[in-house]
Amino acid sequence: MKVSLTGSLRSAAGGVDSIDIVAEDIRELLTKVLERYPRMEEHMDTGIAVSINGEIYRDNWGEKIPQDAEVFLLPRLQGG
Amino acid sequence: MAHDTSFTNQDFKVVGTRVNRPDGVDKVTGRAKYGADLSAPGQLVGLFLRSPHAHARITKIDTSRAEKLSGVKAIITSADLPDLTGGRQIDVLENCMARDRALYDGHAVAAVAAIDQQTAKKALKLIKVSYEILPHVTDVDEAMKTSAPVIKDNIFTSGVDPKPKKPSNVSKVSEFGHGDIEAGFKAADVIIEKSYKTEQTHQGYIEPHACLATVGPDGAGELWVTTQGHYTYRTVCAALLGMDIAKLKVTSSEIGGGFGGKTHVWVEPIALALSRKANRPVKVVMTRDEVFRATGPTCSTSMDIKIGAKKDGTITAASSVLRYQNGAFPATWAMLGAMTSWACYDLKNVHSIGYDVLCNRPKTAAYRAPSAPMAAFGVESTMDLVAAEIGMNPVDFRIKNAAKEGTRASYGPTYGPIGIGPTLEAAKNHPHMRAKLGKNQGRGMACGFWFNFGGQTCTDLNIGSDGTVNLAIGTVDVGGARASMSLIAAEELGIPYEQVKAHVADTSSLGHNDTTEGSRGTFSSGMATIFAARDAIEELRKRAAKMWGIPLEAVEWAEGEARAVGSEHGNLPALSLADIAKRAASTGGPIAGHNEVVADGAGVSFASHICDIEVDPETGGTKVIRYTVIQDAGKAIHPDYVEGQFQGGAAQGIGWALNEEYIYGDDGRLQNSGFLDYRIPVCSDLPFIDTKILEIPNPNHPYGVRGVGETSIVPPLAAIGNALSNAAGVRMDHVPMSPPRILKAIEEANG
Amino acid sequence: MSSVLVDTTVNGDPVQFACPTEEVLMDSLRDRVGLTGVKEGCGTGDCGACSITLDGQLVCSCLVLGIEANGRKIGTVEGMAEGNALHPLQEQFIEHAALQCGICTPGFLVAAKALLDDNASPSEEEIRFALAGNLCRCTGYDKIVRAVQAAAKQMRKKK
Amino acid sequence: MRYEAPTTTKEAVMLLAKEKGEAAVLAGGTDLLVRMKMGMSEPDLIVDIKQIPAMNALKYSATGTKIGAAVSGAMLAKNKAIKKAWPGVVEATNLIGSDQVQGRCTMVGNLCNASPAADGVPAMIAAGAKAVVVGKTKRRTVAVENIATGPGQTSLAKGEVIEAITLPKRPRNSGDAYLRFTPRTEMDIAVVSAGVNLTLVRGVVKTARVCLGAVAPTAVLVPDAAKAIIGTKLDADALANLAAACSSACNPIDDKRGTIEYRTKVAGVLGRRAAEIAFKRAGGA
Repeated sequence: MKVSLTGSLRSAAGGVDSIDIVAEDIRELLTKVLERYPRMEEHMDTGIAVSINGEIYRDNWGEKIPQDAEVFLLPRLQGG
Repeated sequence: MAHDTSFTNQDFKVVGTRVNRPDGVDKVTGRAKYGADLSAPGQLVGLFLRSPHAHARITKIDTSRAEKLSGVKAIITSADLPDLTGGRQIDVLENCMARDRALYDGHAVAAVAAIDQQTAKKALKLIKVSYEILPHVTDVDEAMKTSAPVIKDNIFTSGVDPKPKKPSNVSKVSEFGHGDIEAGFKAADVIIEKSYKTEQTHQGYIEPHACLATVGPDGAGELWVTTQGHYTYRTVCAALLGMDIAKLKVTSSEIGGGFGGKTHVWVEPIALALSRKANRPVKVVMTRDEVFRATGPTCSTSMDIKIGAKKDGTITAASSVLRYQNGAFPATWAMLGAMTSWACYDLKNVHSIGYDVLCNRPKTAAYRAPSAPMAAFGVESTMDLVAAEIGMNPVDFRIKNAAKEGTRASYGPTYGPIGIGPTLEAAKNHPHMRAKLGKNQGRGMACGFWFNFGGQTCTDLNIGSDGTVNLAIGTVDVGGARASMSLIAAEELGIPYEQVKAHVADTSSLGHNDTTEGSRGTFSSGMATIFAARDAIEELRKRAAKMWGIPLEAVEWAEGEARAVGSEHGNLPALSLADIAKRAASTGGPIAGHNEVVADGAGVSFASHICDIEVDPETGGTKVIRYTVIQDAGKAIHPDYVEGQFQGGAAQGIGWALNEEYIYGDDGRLQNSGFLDYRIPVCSDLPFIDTKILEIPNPNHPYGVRGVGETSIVPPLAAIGNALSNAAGVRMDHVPMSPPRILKAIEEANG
Repeated sequence: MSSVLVDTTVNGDPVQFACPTEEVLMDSLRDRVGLTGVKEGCGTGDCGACSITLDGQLVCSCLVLGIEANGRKIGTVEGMAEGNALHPLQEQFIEHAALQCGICTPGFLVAAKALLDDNASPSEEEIRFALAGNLCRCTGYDKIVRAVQAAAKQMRKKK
Repeated sequence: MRYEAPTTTKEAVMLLAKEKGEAAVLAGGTDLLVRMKMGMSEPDLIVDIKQIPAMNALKYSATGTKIGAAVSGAMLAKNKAIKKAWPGVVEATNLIGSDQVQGRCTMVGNLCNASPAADGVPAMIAAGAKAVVVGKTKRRTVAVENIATGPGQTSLAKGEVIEAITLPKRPRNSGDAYLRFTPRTEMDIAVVSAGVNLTLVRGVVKTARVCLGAVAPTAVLVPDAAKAIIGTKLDADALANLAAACSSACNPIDDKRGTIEYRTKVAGVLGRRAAEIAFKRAGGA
């Protein structure tokens, strides 16, 4: 499964704009990303959002990721 | 119980009607209680001493004379506030009370609680602070220079590889985009590149921050406070002060405006600390001067925008370089600017980069669609320039390039059904577009985008023994949420709106709710309310089945009553909500519905604004003559309040565009910390603001709700800039487009 | 600190309070008389949230000393309804959704009443200029102006 | 802080003269109470002059007009005779702040606050207004342009108060006007302003006074601007000369409200526009 990286997350993965990871849900995805790229931790601390087929999840670890899904890791959003 | 969040396209009976708000009578009679309106016996007055310097080392704070003043009950400095968060929230703590250094004009250095205002004022004068003044920087471009004073020596630019070894005022670099922009620009017939600046603005809520804090020797406390997120305030205050979350009860007062500015704590932890030290209730009400100097305005910015297009109007490449001044603490506003800047358009080759930059100005906070209005000013101004260059109508140019379902957003993911195209078509066909213009008048339009989001939410729905319904929500009512949630509960239960009474629960009465930000209130609490009501209906069916002594499957809920169905039981007379509620004690006890949810899948939102402006070419004076807001709201639960959000956001954007700005002197001090010289629009400055609500359903919400509150502030800066350009023949690149700047541009254009 | 006794009339009722000489009437009304419908937005006369009438004259109570109220008649938002009947302005503000956060509402109501008491059928422009001393940050003033127009119409019908 | 509300001007003067600490006169309080709120002023004594009958005088007559120091903008606005004779003076005072502020603010307070941007002052100076100054031993009459000496500074001696403003006899075919530029339509401080007062004889400007605000440490009377239109029917050349005279009389500063360049340019524009209004009001065509 291709996971696209955006913003400052790319530098934490050594500058690549996507990575290949097999994960069934958001929890597994984030765990594996962190295992592979320890520098992601500072971003995990401030928050990461996961976009699955265009829908942005901020908190929901249990959300399933279909295998053919378009997956993005995004910085967490703030609003007014 | 798991609930389906998908949009079902149901018909509505009460949702979408313009009912009167439940807090209306309290608000028109003066009964409604805001942050400063609650008092406690024996309460003390809390006041703050603030740094007059933009940047200074604090070498000594001598409070001894103030402590001796009769009537002074507690004094707090950073010495009383060790970092208990393990460094995780040190920035928040340091902003609430300066530690070794004052980082901006207005930074708190000490606080006093005394028996009355006069005594507290006297005590502040008796506190002696020794400062060693340091060089300061308040301009974003200056702060990025290598010669600039480094504001924080523990900030190393993140988002660059390899990790830098020297500290910098650039706290973060964020890049977004896809395609090959170099190739894109090569393929362009026309390239326009232009730089812009926007000045810092404040949310300008009319109610200053205010709270009443009480902490006892047992470590339990209460906080009455004006806030957008009382649960967040509880979590943060407890962490900073080493209190147990469960022992701090935070009650959200009526909130007199927030717009993002009441998402962070400012004086509240210190009010609690003063109370704990004095063992008396402490009331803190910020002055307007303090609000401007020491709360969380939004960023000033500087940016470079570049667009390349074919003669047929196809954009071949677009790029933005955004520099956002974040105040004295790191934030990620430029990142958001970089994410939003190109979101309206379908672009093959796009790139944006955001630099988040520290300056000696107050910590910045969210302000309604934070970061998006500034980037949109640059992008949408440049869009008009390109349209003019290729000789295309600016609306048609935007329509040609508008993002649609399936477009890859400039910030990454692929869009589902979205409303930018429809808002543009609606703008093109709006009578406003064809209205005649007078002398010195011009028309402009611009588009805007905001994400919207959801988050943690929970709602309680309790049915009284007479069948009336109490709804406890945990998102603060900033724009009519109690009315909207009551409409939703009434819709689900099939009862009249008047039968529901909603209130915002305190932190001890309901589970955690995220702050009301990101236009999430109606989306998230709406979702939780729908599900809570559906759970209650399940329970009501069970009770009806018990009352009738028939199987649950034979009971259905419709139009506010339980109906027995099927050939066997179909002749039983229906049981109303009240009938069932009356018998609750005998059928299993209180009847309630409850829902906890992480509301994800908020729908992105787009708007197109049209503005007519008149310019006095001899003075640069401006007057907005006509203004129209067209926005996709998803389902509008209460159209009055949706319109109100559209109009309010537009008005704030107009103020930002024309006159509002933080003005710093060379000494780094804020010169206009009041409503006289920080010029928010007054009633006579504005016309009626026309609105058009588009309802393109969000597929991820049962009713199709998207989120409404923020997008309306995004287009006005550029809409006004574009209108001005058509009225006066000058392209403004510096916001606010104030009369001196406009006149200067006109004179330069005339040679 | 020297306190003085102030003997005044608030919304038709006799009221006495003691306050320091430098205290402004807004604080006296809020903290000593308990009328927190008088709101503080700026304390410098720039926002109108603390609007009251003093002997029938519209003023910002943050720009009046408490002691100046001695022997005078004060009107606040709390005195606008007659018994349980809301004033037409109050009704129309609710009806037209002319309030969001509501912090500016009491000031707007007091100012709008002063306008309509003086001018039963103001034009839109007259309404906008008469209310220019009251800041609202939520509504863009649109629904406020419409509510005042509707209230004026309702009041003219009654007469 | 002591608060006194005397009932005669003499009493007020004695209180102010005797006070050893900081003493302040309270009329409308729209500047004083703001300064107190901001911690910029902490008077030991406040003398409220609103109970003094002479300070509440408000009288128009053919030979001269008197406006007491305690007369609020709202009270002034209700006096039809004064408004008819001196529309520029009245509209200038009525531009100060909101309706709420109008309920309190006074012409004399506006004058004594000595802000270079005071709206009431250029119109008063253009009108040839005089201040009745009462001191411990004597009363004197002072031209309004000689009251303010700099930002926040006046020529009044300790113990002196202004009891009233007088406006001169109004000849036939006279008109005055005041214009200011503010970014907002209301609730704003003049970035630059101009007051013009003129009298016509047979359609020709016979006498004129032009005064600018917010372009120098005090309001400035611009005799050259008056000269530019005296003897004319306010033709385009005369107006251009007036505008040029206004601009060259400016000695402004750059500040948060405007730039030197902006004020200099717009002073001419407003002077010209105010002259046109005054001319029309005087019956000129």
